[in-house]
Parts: sequence; C-alpha cells; structure tokens
Amino acid sequence: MPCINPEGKPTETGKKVLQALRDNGLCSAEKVAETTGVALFRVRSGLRDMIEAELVEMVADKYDITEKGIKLIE
Amino acid sequence: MPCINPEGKPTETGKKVLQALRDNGLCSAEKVAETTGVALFRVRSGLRDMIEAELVEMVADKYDITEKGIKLIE
Amino acid sequence: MEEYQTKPISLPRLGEKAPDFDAITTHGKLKLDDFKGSWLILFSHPADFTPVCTTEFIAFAEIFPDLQKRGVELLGLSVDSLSSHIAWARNVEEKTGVKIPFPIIADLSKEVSLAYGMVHPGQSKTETVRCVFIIDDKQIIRTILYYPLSTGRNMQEILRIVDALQTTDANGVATPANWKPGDKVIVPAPNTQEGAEERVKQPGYECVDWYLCKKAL
Amino acid sequence: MEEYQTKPISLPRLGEKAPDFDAITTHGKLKLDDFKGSWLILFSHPADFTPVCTTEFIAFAEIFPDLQKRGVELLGLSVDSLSSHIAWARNVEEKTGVKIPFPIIADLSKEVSLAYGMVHPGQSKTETVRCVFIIDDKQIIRTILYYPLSTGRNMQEILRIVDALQTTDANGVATPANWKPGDKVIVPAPNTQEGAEERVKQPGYECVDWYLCKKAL
Repeated sequence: MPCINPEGKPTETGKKVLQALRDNGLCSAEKVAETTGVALFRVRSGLRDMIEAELVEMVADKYDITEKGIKLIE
Repeated sequence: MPCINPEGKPTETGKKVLQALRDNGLCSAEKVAETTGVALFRVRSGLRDMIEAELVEMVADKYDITEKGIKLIE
Repeated sequence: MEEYQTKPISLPRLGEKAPDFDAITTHGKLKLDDFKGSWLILFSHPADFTPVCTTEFIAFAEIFPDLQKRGVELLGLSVDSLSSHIAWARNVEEKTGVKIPFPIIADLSKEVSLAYGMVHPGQSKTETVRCVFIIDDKQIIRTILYYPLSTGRNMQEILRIVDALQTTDANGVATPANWKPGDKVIVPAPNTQEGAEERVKQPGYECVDWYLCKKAL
Repeated sequence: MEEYQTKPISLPRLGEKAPDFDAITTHGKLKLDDFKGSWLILFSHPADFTPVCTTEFIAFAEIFPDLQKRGVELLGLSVDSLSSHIAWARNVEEKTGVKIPFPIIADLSKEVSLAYGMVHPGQSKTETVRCVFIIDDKQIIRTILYYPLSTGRNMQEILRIVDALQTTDANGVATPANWKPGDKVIVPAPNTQEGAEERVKQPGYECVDWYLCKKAL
C-alpha cells in the first residue's frame, strides 16, 4: 500500500492523497490525513514517494500536486 | 534472616539447619531444606555462612555440624 | 553479519529516543519519523507462516481498533521478505477472515532488528524474539518487553500499559501494580519532610502512609 | 561510576545464562547459584518508601504462594541500603499487614543492576527501572520485561508467563497469544514439505492451516 505501484502509477491511496492536494491546494501532511482518512504515517510516506516520482512538490513545509500529478488522476 | 546474627550466634533459621545436621548426620543442602522446610536458596546461603563461622564443615559434597556448632545449639 | 552474535551490544533503553529507521514495509517505505505525533507499538515476531506468530497477528489485529482509539499505531517486523509477509497476511485473511491492518517491516538486512536489539542469539541466531517497544508521540521508548519464541504475548497487558502511560502523561500521576482504567491512581510522593507532614493531612487522598497516597481520577 | 551513563552497554538477552551475582540481601548473602534447581524471578524497583513500588511489593507478596507452588523463588532489588530495605518491609507490614516473604538485594554498589542492565539513564541515572527477569531452573533467562518508573507491573501476566514457559518445557509445545492455563496449546510447525502434508491429515489436532495446529493438553 505505498502510494505508487511498481508501474509508477498512483495506487488507490495515492490517488486519494493527490485528489486531496488538488482539491485543497497547499496542504500539510496532517491536513491530507484528516481530509482523506488515511493514517498520517502513510500520508507522510506516500508524499515522500510521490515527491520522488514528481507527482507532488514541497513548498515551504507544505505539499502541492504537480502538473504531472494532475494528469495522472484526470 | 541469614543463619548467623552479627553477634556470631545462629539465628532461628540457623538453629534449624544445625539441628537438622546434628539429627541426620551428613546431609546435602537439599536434604536440609526438605527436613527443615527452609527454602533451598537460604539453606545454601546459610551453610556457606556457617562454614565460615566454623559451625558447619563440608565433607565431600555434603555438610556436617562441627563440635563448635553442637555447643551453640545445646 | 557476525555483529549480533558477539557481545557486548547496546540495546535500547527506557527513556531514550527510539532508534531511527528507514524500512521497507508492506505499507511502503516507512521511517520512524513518519509516526511522529502518534504513539507507536513496534513489535517483532520470529518468522512468517509460524503458528504462535499467526495467533499473535490475529490478536494484534483484534486490538487494532482499541489502539487506534488511543492514538497508537502498530508496526510489525521480522527478517522475512516483503513477498513472504504479503503471502502470509493474505493466507491469514483467507484462512481466518482476519485482515492484517498494520504494516510489517521486511528486515532482511537486519538493520532495524540490530538497532532495537531484537535478535537474541541464545534463542535464535537468525530470528527476532518477541519484542514489544512502546514508543510515545515524542518517539521516546516507554516500555520494552522481550518474550521468548515459545510464548505468545498478552494483548490486554499491552493495552493496559498504554492506558497507564497515557494516564500518567495526562494527569501527572503514576499507576499502582495491577492497575486498570477506572482504578485509583498514585499521587507522586512528597520529596521534603515538610511535604510528608502536609501530605498525611491532605483531604481527598486515600493514604497508607506519607509516601503512598491514592486518588480517584 | 560513569559506566552506566554511557552507551553502549551490553544488556542480558533471552536464552543466555543469567549473570552471576554475589549480593547482600535482607535474607543474607545470596549468589545466583543458590537458586539453582528453582525458577527465579529477579525484579528491580526504583526505590524503597515510594508509592508504586510499595503497591508492587504487596502484589508480589500476594502471588508469592502461587509462585511457590510453581517452584519459583522471588528476589527483589534496588540500590537502597539493607537498613532501608528492612525499615521499608517493616513499615509495609505495620501499615498494611502484608509481610514481605522474599529477599531484597541491597545493591548500593550497583554491581547487580549493571550486570542486568537495570539502570536506564533516560529514565533515572540513580534508580533502577521496573525490570523482571524470569530465569529458569537451569539459570537461563527466559523472559525480560522493562516497565517505566510510573507504571506498576501486572502480577497475573507474570504468573501467566511462568505457566506458559513451564507448560512449554513439560510438553514440548508453544502457547498462543493470550493463552491461559487450560487453553489449547500449539504443536510445533512441521519443518519439511512432507511433514506439512501429513500434518493437515493428523487426527486430534485443530488446524487452521499446515503451520498452525492446536491441541488440548
């Protein structure tokens, strides 16, 4: 249940996190956990993976979805 | 509750152990514990103290009361 | 990998920061830091597809909702592979209907096991013993239990310890032997002679002597 | 005495011979060897005349007859003096009517505490935490528990572990999570593919899958 599967696509959990970022704009990990109901530790881990995959970017200490991320959940 | 008090006299437990040795002759620590109802660990500890105080002596792997020991419980 | 077969090795202790880790788990890559702000029970089991461990995993899954209510996450660990963990969790669900809701570390490199002192060579040179590390929301180790390979742990005792620690943190009190939620708690003992004199006159406390007073919460 | 404030320090582990000691106790000078042939629960407490410790001592005294029935001796320890131990035991008896029936090590030199890793500086640099070492009749460490200063231990869990270990030794079986005497026990898992095939056909066993079978004792 990471947020990215071995094919580089977001998992169901990954999509939830990306949607939360798309719908709420800049978010803290805590806010994403609260919005999605996904456990905070998994949000933190998933955000890390999705930053590496360039689906998410960090702005100061918050998170935002990238263009590449938006495409993957459309 | 060691077997010897600071004045060098046997305590109540010490007397029980000495009496068991006097009445049964050469005994193992296990036999003394069984005869007296004193816990085996305390018998072993007490025999060590009483050997040091020369009230008990070791013969092979068994214990016997000394003349000095006999005097102290008469 | 001789390292964990020789002594001396440092083991973590109560009151210390839990050792950091960067682990591959059945829920993705997890670091200790990911759990910051939650309590965490990190526990090891000897091996997947073994009987006592399976009963324990089912039992941990059963108390999972109780732990969640208390803000506690669960994290399992053994030196088995990720595929073995996944196969085992699926097998447990198929055979018993119990879904394993928490991540399990695949510690093939033994990095986490060694940092937490989970391999006790006198029991097994290749498997972790049944460790429980109760780590608070500031990532400090608060309780450590080491059970042997043969003996399944007791979930109610783990819940009791969590309740006791959280009650201590919330109320500045301690908890007596055999304490359960709802029982009276212990007021910290006075540390001056004057305090001791005052304590025994304090209304509302149930005192056995100056140093042992209880109160209801 | 800087030694126990710096890391790393070896702590004893499961499956190892318990460290020898030569200790001054309230029942005279005792060595680990004196307990050979009996099981031994060696436990530490932070300090005499403190509240949680007192409730624990009373609780240990309460289960003392149950332990004796199982061939288990109890041995307490703190870094207080012999006189303090004696005064405290007498105070407990005077105030609560409970006689402390087991010896308590006066470990002023901290020799035993250090050998058993009982001082956890993150909790206290001067006191021992609430350790429990369950040592079998061959003087092998079978279970280790470290509870923090604030949290009284659970006597029923200590008895349950002793029962589980003794059941394992007597019958060559293991015990599942939450096991209590009278519950079914676990048959060791087969270690060959052929054994696994045979196991699932074995009459009299209650099997969830080839690796998890229980039986009544």
